[in-house]
Amino acid sequence: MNVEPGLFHFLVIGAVLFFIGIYGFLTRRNLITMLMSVELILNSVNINFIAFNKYLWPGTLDGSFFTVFIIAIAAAEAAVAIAIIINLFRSHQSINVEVAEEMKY
Amino acid sequence: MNTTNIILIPLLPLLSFILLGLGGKRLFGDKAGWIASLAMLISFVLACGVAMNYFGDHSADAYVGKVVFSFPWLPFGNGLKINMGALVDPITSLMLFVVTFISLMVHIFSLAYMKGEERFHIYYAFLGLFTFSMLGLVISSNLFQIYIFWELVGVSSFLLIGFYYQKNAALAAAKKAFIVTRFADLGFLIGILVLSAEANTLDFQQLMINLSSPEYTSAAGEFMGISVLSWGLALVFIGAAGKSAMFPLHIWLPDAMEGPTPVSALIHAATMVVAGVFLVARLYPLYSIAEVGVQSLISSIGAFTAIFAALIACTQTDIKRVLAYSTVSQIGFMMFSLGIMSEDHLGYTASMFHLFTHAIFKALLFLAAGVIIHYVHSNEMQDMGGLAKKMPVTHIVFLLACLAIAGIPPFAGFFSKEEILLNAWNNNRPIFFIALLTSGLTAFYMFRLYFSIFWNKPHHEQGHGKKEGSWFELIPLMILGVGTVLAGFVPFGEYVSADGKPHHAPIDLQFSLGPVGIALLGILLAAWMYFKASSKPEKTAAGFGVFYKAAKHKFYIDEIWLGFTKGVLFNLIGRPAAWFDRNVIDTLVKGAGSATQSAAEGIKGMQSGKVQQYGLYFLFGIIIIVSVFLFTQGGR
Amino acid sequence: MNLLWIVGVPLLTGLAIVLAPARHARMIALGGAILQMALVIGLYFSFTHEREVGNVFPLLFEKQYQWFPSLGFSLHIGVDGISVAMMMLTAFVVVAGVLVSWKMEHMKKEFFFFLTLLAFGAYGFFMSMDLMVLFFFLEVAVIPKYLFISIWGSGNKTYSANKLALMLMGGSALILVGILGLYFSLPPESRTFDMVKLAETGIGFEIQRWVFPLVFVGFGVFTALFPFHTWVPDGHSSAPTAGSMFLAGISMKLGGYGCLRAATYLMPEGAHEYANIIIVLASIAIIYGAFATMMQKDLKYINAYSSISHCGFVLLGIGMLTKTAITGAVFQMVSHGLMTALFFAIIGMVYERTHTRLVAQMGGLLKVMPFIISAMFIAGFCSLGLPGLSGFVAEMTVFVGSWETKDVFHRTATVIGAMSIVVTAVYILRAVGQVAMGPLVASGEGVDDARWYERWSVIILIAGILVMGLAPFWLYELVSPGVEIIVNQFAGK
Amino acid sequence: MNGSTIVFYLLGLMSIVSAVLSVTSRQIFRSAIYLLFTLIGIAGLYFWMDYQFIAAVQIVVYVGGIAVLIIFSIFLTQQSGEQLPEVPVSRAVAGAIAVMSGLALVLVLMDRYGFSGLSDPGPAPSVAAIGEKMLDINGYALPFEVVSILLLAAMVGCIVIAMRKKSQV
Repeated sequence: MNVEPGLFHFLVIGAVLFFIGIYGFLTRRNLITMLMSVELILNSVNINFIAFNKYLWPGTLDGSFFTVFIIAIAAAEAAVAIAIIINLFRSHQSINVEVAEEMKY
Repeated sequence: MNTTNIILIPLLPLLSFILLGLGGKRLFGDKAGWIASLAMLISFVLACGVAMNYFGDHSADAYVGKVVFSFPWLPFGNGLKINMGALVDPITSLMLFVVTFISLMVHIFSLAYMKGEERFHIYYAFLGLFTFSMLGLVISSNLFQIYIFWELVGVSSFLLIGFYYQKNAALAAAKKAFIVTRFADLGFLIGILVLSAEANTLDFQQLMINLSSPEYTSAAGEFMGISVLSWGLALVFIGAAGKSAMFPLHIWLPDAMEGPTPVSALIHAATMVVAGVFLVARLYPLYSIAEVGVQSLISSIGAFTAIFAALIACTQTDIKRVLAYSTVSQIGFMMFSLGIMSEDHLGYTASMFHLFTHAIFKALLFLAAGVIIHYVHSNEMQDMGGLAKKMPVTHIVFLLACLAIAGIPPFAGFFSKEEILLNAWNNNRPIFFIALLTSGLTAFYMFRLYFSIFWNKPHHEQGHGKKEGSWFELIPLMILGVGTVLAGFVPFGEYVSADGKPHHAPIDLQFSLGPVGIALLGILLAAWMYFKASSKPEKTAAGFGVFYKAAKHKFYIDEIWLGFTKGVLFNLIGRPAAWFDRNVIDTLVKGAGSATQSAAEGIKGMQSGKVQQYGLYFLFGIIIIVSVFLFTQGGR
Repeated sequence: MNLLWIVGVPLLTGLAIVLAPARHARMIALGGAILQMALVIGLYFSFTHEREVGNVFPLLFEKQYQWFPSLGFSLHIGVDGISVAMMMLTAFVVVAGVLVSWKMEHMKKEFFFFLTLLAFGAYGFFMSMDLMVLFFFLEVAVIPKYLFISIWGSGNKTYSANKLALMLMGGSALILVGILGLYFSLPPESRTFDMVKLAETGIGFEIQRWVFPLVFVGFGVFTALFPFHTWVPDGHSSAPTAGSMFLAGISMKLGGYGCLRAATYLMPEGAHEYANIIIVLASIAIIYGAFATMMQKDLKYINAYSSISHCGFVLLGIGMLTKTAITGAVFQMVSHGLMTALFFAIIGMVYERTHTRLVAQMGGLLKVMPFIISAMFIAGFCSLGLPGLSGFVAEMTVFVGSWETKDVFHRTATVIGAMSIVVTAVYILRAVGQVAMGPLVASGEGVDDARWYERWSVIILIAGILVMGLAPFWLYELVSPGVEIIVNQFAGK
Repeated sequence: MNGSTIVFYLLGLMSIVSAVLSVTSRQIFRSAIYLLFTLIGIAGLYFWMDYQFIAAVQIVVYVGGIAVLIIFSIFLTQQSGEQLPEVPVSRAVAGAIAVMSGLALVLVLMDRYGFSGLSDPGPAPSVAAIGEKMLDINGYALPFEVVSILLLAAMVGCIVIAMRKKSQV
């Protein structure tokens, strides 16, 4: 295995971060920590985009743009999510997802 | 031969059944009995006409059976069909006369005897149904037709035994009678199936031609080493044995005495119970070519039943039961006589003759017993005694009938019994001796009955100046009494024989000495024991010890049957079947249901509504699907 | 005569019941039922008339309407003698059922509507000549039963309703799988649901081999094929009186008819292949049902278990594959339908008066309700095969037909079947005797006899039983050409 | 092994370790701080790749915006210092198994595919190029505007959602 950092290494980091995010998303019950896990997932995707852009299509800009857009959307998503979380906290005095189950049945 | 007359004979009682059954009380009120009796009278006259017409026709060398009328009632697809028809031959004519005659007597007798019953009209309706069925049975031209009417007489017997429906005993007796005969009918039915499949027809005449043809006998199949024909006949005989109360299927007849006494006279003495004998006689040509085993089955069962029932009759105290066992015993005589086949077919004539005479004197005995029971309001012998002076008419006719059944000349029973014994003497000595012994026993128990009722102790308890009975009761008794005296002189062999040719039955006075002697011995013994009240009967009974006790309890046959039905049918088969159904099969079904349910319970948790859990499943799902693709076709 | 009238009348009746005020529901239902009966009797006469003038075509009054051409099925209707016989049975039971329910108070509009819907399903079933349409009508006739039991039932009704619905639906599922499997196993150019065409072209043995058991068992569930019979006792005992009458009188016959028409007629070789299994199961059902009946204490259970036993004769007849036996099976369907409907009607009447169905708590009722109990005797005698009533004719035809095949296996089965007549006598007399005779029980004091509607209901059914029992030849003439067509399928192969 | 390589590994390790801590820590505040480190590490990786603009955006938006937003919302909804409930073992194990197998699968896939980019990629795009392309009518002008609208919508949405309703007062 090549120790010189290359595309493969970035992809590995991206994959690891992605699955760490998934793990957090699956195991946490707190909405804020879940949101943080989602941010991790998004970041891992960004790493992949940038790495592909750099190592496979160096002359183009598309990877960068996707990353920018993802970051923008992530920001929007985080804002909306936090608004929802705060609203939920107001009505349930908790941000545990399992507390909000009125629509389950 | 007038076809309409023959059809009318059974139809008139049927008409009376329908009329009385549907609108009896409202339409006719107390006149119901008269309507039925009128219908019966016309039937009787027609039957006499048919018999005279038939026997009066000497043009042919022999009496041949004629199917005077027949129409297909139920065709089966395979060429077999049930025809409803009328076959007239000597025994049909005989039976038509006997049934209509006895039935008429019973109808008239019941006018007084059953008067005031709440269900008077229903009683007559049922009598009509019975008479119709019995007449239909005797004129049947088709094996299945006989089965149909066979069942119908069974059901009318059920209805009449259970006439006093609020008595539990009547219900039990009615059920027992029906079920026991039904059990035997199973044999009959299977026998019919066997015979019909062999002969490819159900009509008697064709059946006999087909099954006795050389082509058939050479190609006949076997089952378990016995020819199929013999199987069929043996099975049919089971049916006959059930209806005619042969051992061990006799248990229903004594209980059937729960019915009104005239019914016992009609059904359980004179007509229905001899249907089995009639059936065997009807198929006599086949039985005579069947294997010897079948014949000896018939004769040995008949003979055993005769002596067995006679022994029980000696110990019973209920007069109707004594008469019932006596009936069983006498039918045993008819049966074994049919079973002892010989070249001259004397047994056939003798059996039919005995059937004829027995019907008359046994009906007389029952009707007389009915009068006595009404007089003393009890069935038990010890409540009677000294009635000779109070009931002169009954006394005389009863005596006549007892003499007849005991076989004392010149009364009816003598002639017929003599022929039976002669046939046995000629062809089967062991049975002859059994029959001889039975004759003695018959004389003994009948006179035991006679002396206990009419002499023994003086009658003083009640009913001074009470009437013996209404004329409606006494006139039939007298007519039957006359019949008892005269019936024996009918030259029976001239008319009824196995091959239709006149048959001259010899009366051998020397031979008669034995039977008559032993009968007289029985009478004397009975007189010695019962003419005066004494302790002799008890002492004798004690002398016989266990044997007496066994006979008194009818040799425990009822208990054995009860044990069989309760123990085997109910507890060993029925209960496990019901249990099995509710607990095994249903559990399987419910198990299928609850398995589904628990599977649903199990996977219900997956639909938790928790996104994270779904995410987990989603992830696993993706992983599995991708791996499947990857490792199955990912090699490319 | 247009057969659509016969399905149309119940449909219109149902519509009228829905639209009219509830207090008129029973009148409309009765009128509709009587009209149906008149139509069906008219059908019988025009059918025999056609036959008399020499129309030997197997199906009469045949009509074919496009329904779902893209899916390959069409409303193909027509009748042969068997259908006419079954439709007459339906007509009798429907009229009797409406009359028996005359005093129904709870949700009567819905009750009579579903009653009429059932009739619609049954008539449609008996005249369809297309497998899919047959299946459609079968389902129409099944679903109201669930509602009958769960709304108007008694006792453990939810359980019974679920059990009945699930088991019958299970049967239906098998049938549907069988039908579809059959359809798609055929070569594309000859794919059809039309039974007449299927019978003409024939179905390959390999297909028959696996489709036959599916279809037969599917219909067998309806007609209490052992061991799929356990819905019968629970369903019948929980259903309201008219529901039990329909269930036993008509639905169980749907199964028998289906076994005959959709299974045996279309797949003769399959039938040959599995005949012995059918015979074994039928013999078990006959004798085992009879013995199980003997131990029952509840009148409805007694009749339900005896239905298992009696329907065994239908299957035995079909399994024997001879013309006589199959004729007997059809006879038994008609006979059992009438008899068991009568029995259930009477049980309902007795229950209404004494408020018990336990045999042990009844006695001597003949004194207080002579009409009802006499009818009960007739039903009982019919059940135990008394000549002159329909049961005898049917059973004897089955026996004679079964005996035809000359080997030990078939004959043993026949003897086992015949043995049940004794057991039947035992349980019928025990039950009926106990109810009718003996000292009068306290609960029977002062009750009245049948009212006019009950009388007519009973009379109509008894009339059917008597006509069939006294003059079986006309039914034979009606049914036997139809049976012959089925049997010719075997002969042709 | 030169300095650049060491930096890369350090940055990667920092991102991964703090990411792991972030999803496992039971102190929600610490969790957020670890997330911050991960985001900074990722920004470092962008720098390492010469993508200064992206790295800058990462720091500005994520580190400066989202992380702060998250921390604020923690303050709003949680008494700080309160421990999160422990994750049940079964859930943790199930999650771990799923994640591990998923990761293994992805790694296997990547290994099979054998991603080998250019060993010497060209120079990273300049910020000017990005800006031109972004506003080029044939480039990303439309997505850019769409994203703007999305952001606006999100902003309005946030206000509406988070606003106290009168009835709730």
